[in-house]
Amino acid sequence: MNRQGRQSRQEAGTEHVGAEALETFSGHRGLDREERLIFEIGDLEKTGVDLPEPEEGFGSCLGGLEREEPIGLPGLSEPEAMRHFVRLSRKNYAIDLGLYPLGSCTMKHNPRLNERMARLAGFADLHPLQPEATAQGALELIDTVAHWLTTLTGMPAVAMSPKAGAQGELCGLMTIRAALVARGDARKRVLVPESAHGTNPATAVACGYEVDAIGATEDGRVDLDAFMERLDEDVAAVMITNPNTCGLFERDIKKIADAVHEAGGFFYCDGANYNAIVGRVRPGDLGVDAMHINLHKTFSTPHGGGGPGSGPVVLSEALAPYAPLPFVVKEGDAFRLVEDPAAAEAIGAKPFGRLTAFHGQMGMFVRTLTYMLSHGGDGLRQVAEDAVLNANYVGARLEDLLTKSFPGPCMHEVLFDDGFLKDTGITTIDFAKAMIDEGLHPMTMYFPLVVHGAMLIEPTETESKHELDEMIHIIRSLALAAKEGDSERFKAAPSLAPRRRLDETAAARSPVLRWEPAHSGEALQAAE
Amino acid sequence: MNRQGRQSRQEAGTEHVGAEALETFSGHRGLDREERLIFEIGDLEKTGVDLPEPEEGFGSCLGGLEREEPIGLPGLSEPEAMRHFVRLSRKNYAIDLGLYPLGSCTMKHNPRLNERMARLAGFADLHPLQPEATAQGALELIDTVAHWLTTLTGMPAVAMSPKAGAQGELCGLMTIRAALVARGDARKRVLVPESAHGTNPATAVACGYEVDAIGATEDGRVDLDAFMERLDEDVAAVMITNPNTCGLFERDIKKIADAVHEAGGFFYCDGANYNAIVGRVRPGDLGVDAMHINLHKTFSTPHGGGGPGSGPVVLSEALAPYAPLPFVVKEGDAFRLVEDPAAAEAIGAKPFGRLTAFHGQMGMFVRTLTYMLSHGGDGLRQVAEDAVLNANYVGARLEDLLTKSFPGPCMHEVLFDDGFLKDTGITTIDFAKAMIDEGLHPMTMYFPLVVHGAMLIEPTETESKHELDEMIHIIRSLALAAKEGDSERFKAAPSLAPRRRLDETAAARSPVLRWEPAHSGEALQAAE
Amino acid sequence: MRYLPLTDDDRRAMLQAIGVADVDGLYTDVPASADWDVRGDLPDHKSEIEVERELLRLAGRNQSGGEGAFFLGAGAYRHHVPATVDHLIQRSEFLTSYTPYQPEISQGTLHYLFEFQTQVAMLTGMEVANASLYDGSTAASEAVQMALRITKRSGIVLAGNLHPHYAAVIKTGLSIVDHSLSETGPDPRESGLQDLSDLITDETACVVVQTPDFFGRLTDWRSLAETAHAKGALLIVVVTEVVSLGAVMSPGAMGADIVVCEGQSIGNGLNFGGPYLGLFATRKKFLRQIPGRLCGRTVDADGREGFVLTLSTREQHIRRDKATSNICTNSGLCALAFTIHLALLGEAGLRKLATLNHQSAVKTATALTALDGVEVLTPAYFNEFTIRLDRPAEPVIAALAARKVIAGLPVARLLPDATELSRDVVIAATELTSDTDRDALVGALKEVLK
Amino acid sequence: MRYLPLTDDDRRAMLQAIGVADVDGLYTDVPASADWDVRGDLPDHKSEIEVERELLRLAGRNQSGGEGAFFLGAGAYRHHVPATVDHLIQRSEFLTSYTPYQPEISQGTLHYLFEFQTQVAMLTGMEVANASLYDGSTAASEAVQMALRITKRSGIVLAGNLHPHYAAVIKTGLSIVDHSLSETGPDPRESGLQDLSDLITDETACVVVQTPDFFGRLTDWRSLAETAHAKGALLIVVVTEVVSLGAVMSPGAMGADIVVCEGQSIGNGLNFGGPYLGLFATRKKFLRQIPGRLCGRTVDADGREGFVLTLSTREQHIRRDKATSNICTNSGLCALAFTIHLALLGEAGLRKLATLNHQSAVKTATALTALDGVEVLTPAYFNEFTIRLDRPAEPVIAALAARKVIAGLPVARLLPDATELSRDVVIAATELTSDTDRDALVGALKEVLK
Ligand SMILES: Cc1ncc(COP(=O)(O)O)c(C=O)c1O
Ligand SMILES: Cc1ncc(COP(=O)(O)O)c(C=O)c1O
Repeated sequence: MNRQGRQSRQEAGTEHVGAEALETFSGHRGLDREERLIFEIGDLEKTGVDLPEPEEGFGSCLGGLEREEPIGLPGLSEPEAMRHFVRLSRKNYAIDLGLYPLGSCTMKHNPRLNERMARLAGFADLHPLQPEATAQGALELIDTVAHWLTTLTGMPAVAMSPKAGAQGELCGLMTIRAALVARGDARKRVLVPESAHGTNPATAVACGYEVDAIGATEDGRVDLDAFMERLDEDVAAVMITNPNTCGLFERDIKKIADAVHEAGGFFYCDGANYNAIVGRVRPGDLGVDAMHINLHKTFSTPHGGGGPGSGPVVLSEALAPYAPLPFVVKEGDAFRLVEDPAAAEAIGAKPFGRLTAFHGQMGMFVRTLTYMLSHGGDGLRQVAEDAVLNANYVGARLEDLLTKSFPGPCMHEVLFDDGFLKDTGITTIDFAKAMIDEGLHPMTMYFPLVVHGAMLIEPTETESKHELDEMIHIIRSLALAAKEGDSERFKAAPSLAPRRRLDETAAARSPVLRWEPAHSGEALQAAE
Repeated sequence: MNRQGRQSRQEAGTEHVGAEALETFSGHRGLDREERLIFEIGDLEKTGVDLPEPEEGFGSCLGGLEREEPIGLPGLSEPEAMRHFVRLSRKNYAIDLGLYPLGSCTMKHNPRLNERMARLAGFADLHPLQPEATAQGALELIDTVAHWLTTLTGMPAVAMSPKAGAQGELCGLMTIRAALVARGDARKRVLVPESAHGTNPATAVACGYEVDAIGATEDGRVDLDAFMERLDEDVAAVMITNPNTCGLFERDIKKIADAVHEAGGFFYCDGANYNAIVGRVRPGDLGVDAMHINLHKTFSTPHGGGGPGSGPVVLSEALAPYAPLPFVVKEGDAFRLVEDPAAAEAIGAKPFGRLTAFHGQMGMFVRTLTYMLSHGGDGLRQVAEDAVLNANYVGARLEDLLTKSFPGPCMHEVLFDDGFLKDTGITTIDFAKAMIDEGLHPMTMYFPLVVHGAMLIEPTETESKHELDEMIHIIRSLALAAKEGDSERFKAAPSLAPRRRLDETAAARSPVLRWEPAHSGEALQAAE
Repeated sequence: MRYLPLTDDDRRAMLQAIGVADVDGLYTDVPASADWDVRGDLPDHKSEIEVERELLRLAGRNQSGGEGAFFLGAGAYRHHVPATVDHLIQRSEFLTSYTPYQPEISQGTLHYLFEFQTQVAMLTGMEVANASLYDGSTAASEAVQMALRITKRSGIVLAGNLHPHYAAVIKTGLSIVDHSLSETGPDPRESGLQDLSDLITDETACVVVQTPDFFGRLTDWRSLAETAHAKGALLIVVVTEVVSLGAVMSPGAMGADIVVCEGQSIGNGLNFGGPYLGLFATRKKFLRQIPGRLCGRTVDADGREGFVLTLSTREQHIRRDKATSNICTNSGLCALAFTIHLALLGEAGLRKLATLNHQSAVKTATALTALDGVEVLTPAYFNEFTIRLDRPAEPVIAALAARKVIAGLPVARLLPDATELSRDVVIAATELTSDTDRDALVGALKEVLK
Repeated sequence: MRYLPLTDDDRRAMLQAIGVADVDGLYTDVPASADWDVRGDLPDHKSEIEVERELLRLAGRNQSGGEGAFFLGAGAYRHHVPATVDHLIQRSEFLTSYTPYQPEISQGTLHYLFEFQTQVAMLTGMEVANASLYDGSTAASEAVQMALRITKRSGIVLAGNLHPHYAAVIKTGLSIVDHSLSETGPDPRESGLQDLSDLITDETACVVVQTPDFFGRLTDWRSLAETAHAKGALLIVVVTEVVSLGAVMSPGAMGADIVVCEGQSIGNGLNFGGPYLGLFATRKKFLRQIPGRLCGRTVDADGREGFVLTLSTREQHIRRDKATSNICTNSGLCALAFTIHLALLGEAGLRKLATLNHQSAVKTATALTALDGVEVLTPAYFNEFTIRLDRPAEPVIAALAARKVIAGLPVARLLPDATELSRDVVIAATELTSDTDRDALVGALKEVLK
């Protein structure tokens, strides 16, 4: 398998070579290096970990279940491993390299103090099932984060264990379900706006509900009329994202909440966009019954390459008793974990079950508390306001050239559609890929689904005006270039990244999902 | 000041753009970003450090020496600082990115375990002037490293405080000087081979000696005849690098040592190339009186961007009493620091003085001991042997195409000259710069001075055969291209690095060594 | 505040560009009654020095694993992770990148995910693996849900010796769907093999077992696989200690259809329970039913090889209410740590590590067997086994903890209803367990039991 | 061994390519008598786990700064360094790069060195600065040597209140050259200004003073600068606590010709004395006499701006025996840490930090003044001052250390001959010193002195 990537030439090249068109013998290009798979550079005999020597002639107690055949795992020496992963890393974009304006993702600065704190032995080298007396600091920390979350949201309770936002949604809906079941009310439907994130409908279905999609109004909000029409006694909950995925605050949010409560249902709020209002608006004041908070968004915990996250769910009085196991309670000066149904019942709780082994994403809680204490109860409001200010500034500076989808101020993200690309032959994705050549990560594309060719820009509050101005300059320049017909720039883009556009169709048509040793024939093909 | 670097274009570009020739609006090129100076992005009011608030209305005791005028230091928020330095870092080559075959520099893998250990609070947060009773671990560690160094080199003593190799040289020569002075023997000259590193003659002069340069033989060793001729009663010391800077072991080393001893002088060995023999050959067995060991070379301590280093000097019996202050002694179970002349004299030592405040590069000692324990007394020999094997392998695979300067096996580095580039119009530097385009750091160039257009390749033992083979492929391909007249590739190189060749002459002609605020007129010009 | 780059001048200029007088002008859609400053009793912001002090205080209230002798496992294992691993996962380009949706500038992440998937497939002895789930327990639940989808049946057979948390998570998932559940009871002395076989019917979607099981016991599940397959059911094998796969026959070799593991042991610390790493591997014929992300190989516009996220029509962001799972954020960084650690170990290192673990456990069991009032119950095990004391275990464990010995898991903590197991303790030993630790355990236990 | 990538197969293949039977065939130039395996009593290699344990054992035998109350300075200061700094200097591309001799692929290093030089020049109030020397003490010695070269004179005047280690290092350097040295005596109560002025003659190359001086005292050296300049001598000002430059008049403003500092306080930890960071700044007219590396701005072949090492005709690798110094390896990474920390602080942060330090010291002095048997000697100071006890200081300090209070430097440790100062202690307080620490110091001191 040729993994050298860029074309390489044989030793005796003689043609004239111009600067950037230069083809190299190695396939590398200066600091931009090609890299192979560990399976191609490693060795079954080699190891990069020096372990103590096992004792010779030691009788085993494996019950005859020894693994005899080779596993096939290559080993690398430490220097080789270091290079491999450092080289790979250099092919990634990252917050630390530049603006990462992914709408709905809140890619903010990840403070390194948080990393240092999470690595203190007292947190990192602590077993979840140690006797509680030896983990009081950990339980106190969970309780403290919980207190911050309930105070900030104005909600009486919080379930801390969900592992990410999507599991938080599940947690919320299961709590609702349990509350309904408890009152003998087996409802079947959940109302979800069309603009919702994919996890919302997926979660509702995973929780056994039918999804009823609600359209959006002209101004990007939930269509209140449509909503009222669908709302009935069979609706278990409405799942609304607020601020919504168009970056707008749902003006009718209290009406919706009141209506759903009146109909005997619950209001689940998707809190992925909580960054726009943290410290300023309490979801509890808006009638929310349950809302997950993506700690890896609003509270800045790193989730490089796609995770890990953490998605605690704040709960209203009505739902609090049904929160899942485990949870922390304080008894006098001591903190205790309630881990099983009997112990929960003993204090009047009726947990719907358990979502995960152990007690949630402790590593994220440590980082979150570090972040909370750093901003302080007095400071988080500025986070929200700067996030909103940054988004509106970008909107204001771009709206003459791009098509802003909805008028008026936005929250922490600003939505454009592809109207301004009309007749240029250039699509949202072309535009986005051209941003890559300019040194920027693209915005979220084609989401939400309620506008055509969506471009959702969320700068976050950790961007300076200078960085915003540079992004604005780039986007404006590209928009002008697009309008002036420079379509080659877009169709060919990216041309300056480690790879040009990748063939996703081919990837899905005959999936190759793992390396296979050459002799075992051609790579794995999906069998269907 | 335009610091955007690559030419940027105005918003309304319309020409057709081909892939890599693409000019971007931003000046950035994908992940390769231009970056400005902190003075251009920072702000006097901004800070990226949150400190407690000072008390208001606090009376000062500064004696009226307040600094009133602005200092001019820009501050960056934490996210801005993170980006700035991460972006800068990406413009550097590094061991972790690839082979760094700088002859004489021993750029080997820097283990991260060493970094972790050096950051233990017990070492990193320890003050050099704490009561000895509160720093016994630190003193034990220094003593242990000293024991390793004396054992490995077969020398009775070691001065631990020198801050790098060059200071080690100074330490060695001052010790020699002190020994000579003590016997009333004021000698004036130091013999230094022409192939020596620049620090050798510089140190000899800094130590008040005249340098007498000794030529090299045809086979790259010190010219024994010339040496004998110059050797007389006025020679304080001979400074010889062994293995020498041509990567060769000095065959006559014992003859030289004996002769200089006979003449009443001392043998200073530059131990920068100790990596070739560590664990296998004891310099003490070769008649060495003093030798510095660059811990940042042989013992793998990182010195990114040029430092820090550490250069302990092992000493013979004759020189040991004159070692500088401070040093550690063991008394019963306790370790003690001898810090002043009186204390030293009390135990019979006659230190020539003090080279530095405090006790040397503790941070490097921690890393060094970590490294020593990891390889073990049984394992260091393999370090030397693999280093030598790697260099010889490169030599063997290249000698048909390049001009290897000296026949026979080399030690840890292999020397070529520019003979193979004869009549191509391509120089050593051109060749080196073409390596940059291929993703490699060049070898050491134009050093040692004893061959024309030197190319000194030191792969070190932490390179895999695969990495060596790739370097060999690249160098061979380039050598063939050179011979076939593809000179454009070399003259234009590098074209794929963050910068093309920089104008060093202009830099030296009118030096701009600092940023100046725009209003203060043009940048600082050297006045002469 | 150091994380906020805007200066007051910036804010003013930006508000002007927007055309509002102040930031309140941007919050006009928020009902006035809900728009106020939320401070409650939360403390004001602190300097970095003070924050560090507060976190150090909290950390200091915990007894970390290195502070004494440590013998706790039960689904989370204390292993040595080389310094290189933690250094590398903190590279900015790994730590602060997003899900690799823009493959052109995410090849670093995608490349290691492809390696990760291959490593997981090899380790489990399966054909394909995904790019990670939250942890072992949620992966187990996803596996059961997948089995229900594949078989279109509703019977679930759960081994009683499955980790109680895993069983609870699976049951929580099942509580939503129509299903019929059969379970064996927990028993450190019995594998339950026969009972499980007997429970499999033509209605069984899957049978879920663990290896080594919750009590540390190793069982050959091959005959169970045959029984299941004969009845058209799937065998789901759970592994909570992946290091065991360096010594013990793989679930794939035993005939598993889906293998889920807690991957924490490789590359990841204990972290009081999270973040951890769910591994998920299966047969290629079930590819399109896999939950979570998959990374696949392809080529770019210049024909150069590269990687992309693929088969996303299974996923919520494309398929929404038809997705195979609602998972979005997964355990990316933990997967990276796993990949790096395993690339460092390699086959040779993993096998050696597994041997060390096994020897450490055998030595520990041997030392404990010699004690009065202690009986070792587990006949065959990897690095964990169960002992029975002559009295209720929980107070003993508490007494040992007070002596800085974290001695293992009293079974009663996770199975309070299984009163017959109230004297049992699950004990783990790893490469980090030294003879000194063993002596400390034995010494302290003698004291407490006398 | 994990750092050695060659396998035995590799070694065999390579030996064959070279054409020797074994590696001994490559060592044929080594005299046989010297070519053997050196093991002595050195221990065999250890696993990563064991190495870590051994280093933890050694670290555990030290009482680190955070373990108790801490008041020690005297040339090395315990400050808070933001987590960001240490994270960034560990970036592979910074940590494992060499001296930037290949500027095309070293712009990262060169760019920050240019920033570093500018920061140092601003901070010291001078026109130019170099790219670092080993530490403050060697920088001081280099400054004296430079003054000798520039003035071609041989007289040196040293302030008695210069840090004794610095004085010793300068004298060691002087021991080689013809010179005549005059010194004032150490005195915590006196700046020595008049005496120093009196010592300057027409033969004086330079006068060396410190601010704040070894005893913490602040002195206005402007009149000394005038005297020196009137006599054609240079004024060298040493600063061991660079944080003071955020509050105190700069040496440049006082008329210094060369300023050298220990830069450790910004960005770098205590590290038991090293590695530290020598700052060196001077007037531009002395540019070509500066020791060490200099980074300068230039353009590349495409006209883009960039940086290079420049004026290397001063340096050993070009000029050999004519070089201004023999320095080669310097303190690159420490300079990076300094640059990052100072870029984070900025003017506003540095000034606040300096204020906090000063207030902390004033509070400490105030608390100590109230004690019987303690007299504060220093009238004007930044974050460090000297007290005189009613008895010899060294036993008191030892007794306090046993109570986990590292109380300051007994002057006798560095000036054992100055018996009149044997009751004196130099006490430092920084932003890390809390009221609790002060209470601990006062409480313990009361106990010990009673
Ligand atoms: C609006 C919205 N809801 C839910 C989620 C799911 O959260 P998570 O990825 O943490 O599972 C996301 C995350 O991308 C989101 O943007
Ligand atoms: C042969 C030789 N001698 C001496 C030195 C000087 O050592 P240092 O840079 O540690 O001062 C070097 C380092 O480059 C060297 O290569």
